[in-house]
Amino acid sequence: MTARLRRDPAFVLAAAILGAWVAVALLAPQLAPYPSDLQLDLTRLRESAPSAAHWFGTDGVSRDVLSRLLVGARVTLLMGAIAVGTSLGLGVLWGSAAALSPLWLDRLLMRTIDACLAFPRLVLLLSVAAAFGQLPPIPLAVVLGATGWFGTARLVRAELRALAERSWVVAARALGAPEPRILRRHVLPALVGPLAVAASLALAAVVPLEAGLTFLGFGVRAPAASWGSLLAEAADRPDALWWMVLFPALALVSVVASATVVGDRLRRHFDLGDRA
Amino acid sequence: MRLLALLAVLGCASPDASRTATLVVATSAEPSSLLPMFVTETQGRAVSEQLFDRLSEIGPGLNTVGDAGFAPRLAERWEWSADSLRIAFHLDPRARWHDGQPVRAIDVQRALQLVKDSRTTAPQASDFGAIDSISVTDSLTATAWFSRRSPQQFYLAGYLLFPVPAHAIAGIAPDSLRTSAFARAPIGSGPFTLVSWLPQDRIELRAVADHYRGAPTLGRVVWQYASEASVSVRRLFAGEADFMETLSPPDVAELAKYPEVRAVGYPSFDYTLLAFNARDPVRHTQPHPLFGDRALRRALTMAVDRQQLARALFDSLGAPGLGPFVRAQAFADTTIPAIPFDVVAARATLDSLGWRLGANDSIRTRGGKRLAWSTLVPASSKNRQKAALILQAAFKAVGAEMTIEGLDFAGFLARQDARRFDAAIVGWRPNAGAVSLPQTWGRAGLRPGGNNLASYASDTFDAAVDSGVNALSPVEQRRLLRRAFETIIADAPAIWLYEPRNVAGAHRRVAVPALRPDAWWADLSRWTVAARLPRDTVTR
Amino acid sequence: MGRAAVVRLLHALGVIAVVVTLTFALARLLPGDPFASIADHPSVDAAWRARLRTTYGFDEPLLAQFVRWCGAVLRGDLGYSFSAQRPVRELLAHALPWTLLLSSVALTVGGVLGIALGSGQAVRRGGWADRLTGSTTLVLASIPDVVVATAVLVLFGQRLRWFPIGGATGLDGGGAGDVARHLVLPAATLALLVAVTLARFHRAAMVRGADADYLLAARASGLSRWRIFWRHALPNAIAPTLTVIGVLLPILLTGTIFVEKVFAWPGMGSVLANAVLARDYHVVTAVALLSTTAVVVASAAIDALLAWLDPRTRAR
Amino acid sequence: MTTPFFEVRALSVSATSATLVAPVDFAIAPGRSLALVGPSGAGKSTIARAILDLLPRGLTRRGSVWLDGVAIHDGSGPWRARRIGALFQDPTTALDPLMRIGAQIAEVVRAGGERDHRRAARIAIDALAELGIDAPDARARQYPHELSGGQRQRAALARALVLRPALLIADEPTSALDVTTQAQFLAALDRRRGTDGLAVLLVSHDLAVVAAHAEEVLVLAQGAVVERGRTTDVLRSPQHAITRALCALHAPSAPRAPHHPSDGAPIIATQRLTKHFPVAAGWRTTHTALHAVDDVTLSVHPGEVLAIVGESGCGKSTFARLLPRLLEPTAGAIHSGARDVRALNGPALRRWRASTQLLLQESAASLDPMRTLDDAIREGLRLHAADAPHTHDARVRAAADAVGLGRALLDRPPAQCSMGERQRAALARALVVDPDVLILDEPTASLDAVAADHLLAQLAAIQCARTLTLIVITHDLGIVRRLATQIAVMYLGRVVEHGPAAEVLATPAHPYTRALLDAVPGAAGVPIAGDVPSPLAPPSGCVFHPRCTRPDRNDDCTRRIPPLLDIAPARRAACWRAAPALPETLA
Repeated sequence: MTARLRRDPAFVLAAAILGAWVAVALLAPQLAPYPSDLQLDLTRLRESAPSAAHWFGTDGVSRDVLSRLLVGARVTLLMGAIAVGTSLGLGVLWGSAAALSPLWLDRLLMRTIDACLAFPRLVLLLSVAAAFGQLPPIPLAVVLGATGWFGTARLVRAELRALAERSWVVAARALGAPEPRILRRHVLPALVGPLAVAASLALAAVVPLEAGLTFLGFGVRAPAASWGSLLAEAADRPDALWWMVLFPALALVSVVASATVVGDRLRRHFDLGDRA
Repeated sequence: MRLLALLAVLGCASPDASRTATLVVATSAEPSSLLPMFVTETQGRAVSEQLFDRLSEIGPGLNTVGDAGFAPRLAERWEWSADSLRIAFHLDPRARWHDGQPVRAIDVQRALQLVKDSRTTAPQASDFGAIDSISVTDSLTATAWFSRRSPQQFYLAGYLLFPVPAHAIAGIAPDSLRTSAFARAPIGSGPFTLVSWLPQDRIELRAVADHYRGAPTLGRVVWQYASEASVSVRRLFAGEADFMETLSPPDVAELAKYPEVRAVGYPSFDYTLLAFNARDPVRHTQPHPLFGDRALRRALTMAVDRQQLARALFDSLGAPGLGPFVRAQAFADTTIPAIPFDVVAARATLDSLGWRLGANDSIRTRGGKRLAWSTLVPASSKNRQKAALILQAAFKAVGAEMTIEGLDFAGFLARQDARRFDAAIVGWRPNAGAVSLPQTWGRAGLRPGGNNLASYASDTFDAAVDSGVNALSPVEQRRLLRRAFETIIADAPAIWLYEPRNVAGAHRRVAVPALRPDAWWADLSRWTVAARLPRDTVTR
Repeated sequence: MGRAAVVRLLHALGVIAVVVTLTFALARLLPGDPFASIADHPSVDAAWRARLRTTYGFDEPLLAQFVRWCGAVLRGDLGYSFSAQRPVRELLAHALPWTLLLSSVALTVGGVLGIALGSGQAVRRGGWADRLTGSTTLVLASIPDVVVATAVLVLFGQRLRWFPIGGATGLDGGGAGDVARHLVLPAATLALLVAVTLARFHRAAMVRGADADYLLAARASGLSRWRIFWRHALPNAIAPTLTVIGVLLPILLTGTIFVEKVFAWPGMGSVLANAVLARDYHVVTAVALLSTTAVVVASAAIDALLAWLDPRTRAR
Repeated sequence: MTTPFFEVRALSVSATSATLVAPVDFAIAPGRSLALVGPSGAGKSTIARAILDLLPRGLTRRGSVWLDGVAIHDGSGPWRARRIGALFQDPTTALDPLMRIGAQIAEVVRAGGERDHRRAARIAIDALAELGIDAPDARARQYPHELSGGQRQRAALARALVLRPALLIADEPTSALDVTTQAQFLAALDRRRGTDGLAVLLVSHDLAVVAAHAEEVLVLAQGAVVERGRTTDVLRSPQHAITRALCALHAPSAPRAPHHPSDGAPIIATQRLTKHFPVAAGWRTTHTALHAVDDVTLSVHPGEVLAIVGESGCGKSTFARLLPRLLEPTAGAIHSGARDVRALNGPALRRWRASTQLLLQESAASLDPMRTLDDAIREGLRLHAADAPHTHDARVRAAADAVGLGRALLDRPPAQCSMGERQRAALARALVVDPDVLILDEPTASLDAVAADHLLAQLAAIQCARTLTLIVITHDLGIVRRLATQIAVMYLGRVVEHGPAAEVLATPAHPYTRALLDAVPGAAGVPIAGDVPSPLAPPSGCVFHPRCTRPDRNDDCTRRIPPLLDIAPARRAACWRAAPALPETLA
């Protein structure tokens, strides 16, 4: 089952990139050549282009971009993980509540989801972010997750409804298994696949969103650095400060693209069609 | 090819060629209104003051005391009563509203009535308390009656008050004036008249050919808006815009690559400070647990190398702040001693205050409390964000932890108004005169809704400022205010961070005269442009 | 059929009502008020800001404001925008056509491009062209919009000067050619973003359908490759792609925020961004009302289109 | 004949690493039919697609294909559809669902060179008419989903034959069809062989079909020909083990007689059991009902094997799910002995389900893909067995042995097992809890002939050994013959005939039962026309009357619903004409 995935070079490469970034995030303080928030020399090292001493250049207050990128991997990936976790958690709760509810409640819950899906996410996000002022990374990640779970809820409900009619679930019922046991043993494990897909795609969505939010002024609180905040620092002057845009963008693209590939391949693997 | 055309353009900027020209001003904020009485921000003033003329214009020295240096505008002359409680303004009989009606005394009277009417919600209403009323002596003579003598009497009536076309707004109730269609498409008396205002896009003004002060030398002025400042800069660099009011230091550096564009420096009226809240952010009657302490504020001030901060942010285009004033103000005094940058002394003071550094700590503590606070910064300002980072590092070096709380502007203002902050990096733009000093730093500004953000309270300062504001000669004012400034700088209710030198960007085809620090646009109608671009096709 | 349509309409109205109520509540929970933008500088008197709030009824209880606002909306009055200094309706009347122009051009170009790319990839699947296109679209779809838009602007606007920087019209009023010149960069950027997303979905849909028996039968019937592609493969794979377009719509309406901001396009995205930052409640709520309505209408239209395309779901 | 009209020489198919089909040679003469048979995976379809040059990506063919003495190399030549027509297995997917039937045929006509649109459309309609499709004009304007399976497959055939090719390659053309439509379809195909001299290459796993419709046969196993010859010879004396297994399934066997007299208390009895599904409809008429099961009164006695027979859509599977109450009946009663099954709930209901095991139609898919076979079989024990868990190992192994499931397979997930193995695991899972009744819904539907044969043998053995009561739901009369002691024939939700297997098969009382028997390949009868009507709007009176061929049918049949009445000892039928001793009171 997983052997097929293991033989898929694109999946392996993408998973390896994600794995490598996780390793980088864990080891960031050891790997970073300078302390990430050290202002090296405010008079001489501001916005200097890549050099032997600073491979990725320095930023506006003379911090080493490479070090910030490496340490930023922590914030970005942790935020990604928390946001994805939040959105999956809420999505599973809401979706399964809808799937298991009587029809009228199910309808009510799903209409709410429709409304939320029709709602521009960015407005929601901006409003919430503005309401709380500048949030530390973890609550910000929770907010990111909390505005992005509607699709997951829909997926979970659809999957649960479909699973309820799957023949192995009917077979378990025919065997005389009680419903809670069927849910626990036969239904929930089968949600793992769709959720893995939803998780990778949510990660792919959330990481650039954080960048966009930072761009609009609601991102990670200084001096912490996420890739999004690094990118936003110079996003309006990509020509003059190319190193402050290029490297964080590459890092971001590598993670987002990998997460997308992993999600796509898992989707194909679990045969979800265009449901997720 | 382009370069040749450019060379041809240079040097032949004659007023006549200029009359067909279009000057494009790139900017990032639309006016909040086109009626001067509602405008608070420079971008809005730049436009509305082309549409509306004042009674008189301030002189290049920006002196606000008496009427020295003021030049006639709508009022061709004025005379003081013997007791100085009345000024009669004689209007220029040639002055016309854009609809052709003459400007009359009733227009001046109506302007004051509206500004003072609280239903109009004009921001400066309270400033006009000193003017009792304006009476119409004859159709071309308006007399302002003052309740008391003050050095700024003339400045108030002759400069801050803009006559309005009474006939055009007769049907508009004061409380709907702000939201009326007239506020978006007003009839003014200035050298330019409004052609169109496309929201989020541009405002187009056209020269009034038969203006009483003579036709402007520009055919048309267009303000082009882009909420992203970088778009405005790119427009300037690409030659699509002719002028931009302020460039950031990196943009000034970048500008060297574009031969058609040059930098134009001029003094600034802005200064930026780190305000320490002397009161507790929650219980306003209590002193702030940290910043209620003058010695601590002084110690923290000593930890900051403002010279380096200004250089890091602006290179040569900015200077460290001096105090609650800018160098361009008439009463500015650059010789007042500042609290020196001295990390050793800062550490020693903190030690002596009981804020101790444990063996393995990086942050000082006293009685179990960490020397830590949060500082509000508007996230939209890159300079202030950067300054916050540098301050953060400086405080860390002496064992204090400053966290940065970036907020969008509306959120920032809300917190600032409610005084819900420990410290805040605030940008300030004082009036040319000293009138607002008691409001911003004196006890008068402590009331809710007042502007004394730091809740600074000092009897010495109040007394000195009060007499300084009311001094009737510039020399006396300067002397009295020096005492006030010495007091406040020593009390360190804020760290006066920096005062940028403004750098405007202009296309080389534009002949830019010396720009006034408080209003770069003051002489806009006299600018000339070598008209050679497709947009310079204004016909009269 | 009739009943389904009525149910659908009620459902849509419900969605809109929920969204608008939520938006109103959400907008009011933010700190700050619509006068922040008027009082642009902090040195402006705070007491005066308080006076403004009272004068324009922003210190009333939330519920009273909501009721007043709803009543006004029903009369067709969307309120007054203090950040744009004009009635909201007038503001939207200026902005909406530009957004419709931008997003419809982007959607059309991006849709056609995306479907063409995805189809091309599916036809040549496994080949180098497929892989190259696949990785390019993947990378492009992974870059934040802001970066793509800024790069396009800097390269084609500032450096090469092929197209004007920002705005929707030139100084002398425009004409179609002038608008077109201004439209190229933002529309191309947005179209690119649409195309890369669609291409990936469309390729997947085409590949999933590639083994269908009717395609095999069509080949066995001696039909030409083009005919099989146009008449059989494409129509059968288009439904999921259209569904994706439906999902993209709300994203497109607000996703234009970044593109509009970067290109100073005077449309709804800019209005929305400014309004949220300026706490201009009436504008935020009106934009939400409008975009939700648009999304609801558009998804109904897409459902209808899907039903029309597929005789199995077509009404009898 | 020195050069046959169609010949395949040393045709082989290989993937990058393996050979899928070893070189094969055969020829077909005009008007003749050659069949490729074999278990699934034998390479039958691969050969068919190799001839058409429609192999999936990654497969390459070698050897040559000759048509009229000319070698055809690839699909670029104009021979497809004009000289060789093709028909694929599944009628639900063989036609483009988005295009009208007529247009799909007409586009082939135009690809064949016809320029005039209207003439092409005319030709398409003629092609439909030629295959005996009634109202061809109307059909041509319809979409595939509006047609029944049989009509669709005939429309697909019309499309394949519209350019009058000399050879038709038909890949399992009837395996998805019901017996009566299969018979209609094959009859139409045979007519074209006779009239046009059409040569047919028939790919099938069904020897009964092959026996009746092909003169020659090639038996394939694992990509190689293992036996070939005239069909009659091969079937009479099969040489290869595979051939023998294939033959066994359809070897005529005598129906089984009841083991036990059926006079004791029935183990399951239903009274007027009814299940309607609500279907949302128009604006005013809020709901109409789909009559899945209508008024079914049946009883099964211990040790009996009841076969429930009927075409798809007749309500068999719904009935099967009603018994263990996986679906709630709309009306009627279910009793087991004195127990009222409909009153059960909670643990009692779950025990009832355990004792009445249902093996689902897609039972190969009824294993949780995340769990091993061992886990699946053990689940019933965890739920119901009173004995200690350590004894479960032995019971699981015993159940696996009983169904012939290798113990090595127990630790695998279903994805690593063949269909037959999964089917047996599902059977073991049902048997391990020692049920009284085992309900099998189309037990061989997803299996190839060899695996099906294997499973049926095992089932028969288990049934005898345990005196299990079986209810077998099937449309395949071959299975009925091998297993059933009793038969119930269902049509449109109703039981139309019920009785001992031997008697029903020998002397069918209901015209529908007769039609089913006539539709068996090789049977002499004429297939009945038409399709099963929609259960949303069943015909008035006797639901079968629109298709009934009895010469003595009358107005009663169209007006009044015939009850299921005794027509002989232990035999009942629901036909006004079949009831010899109709009581006056009911008339």
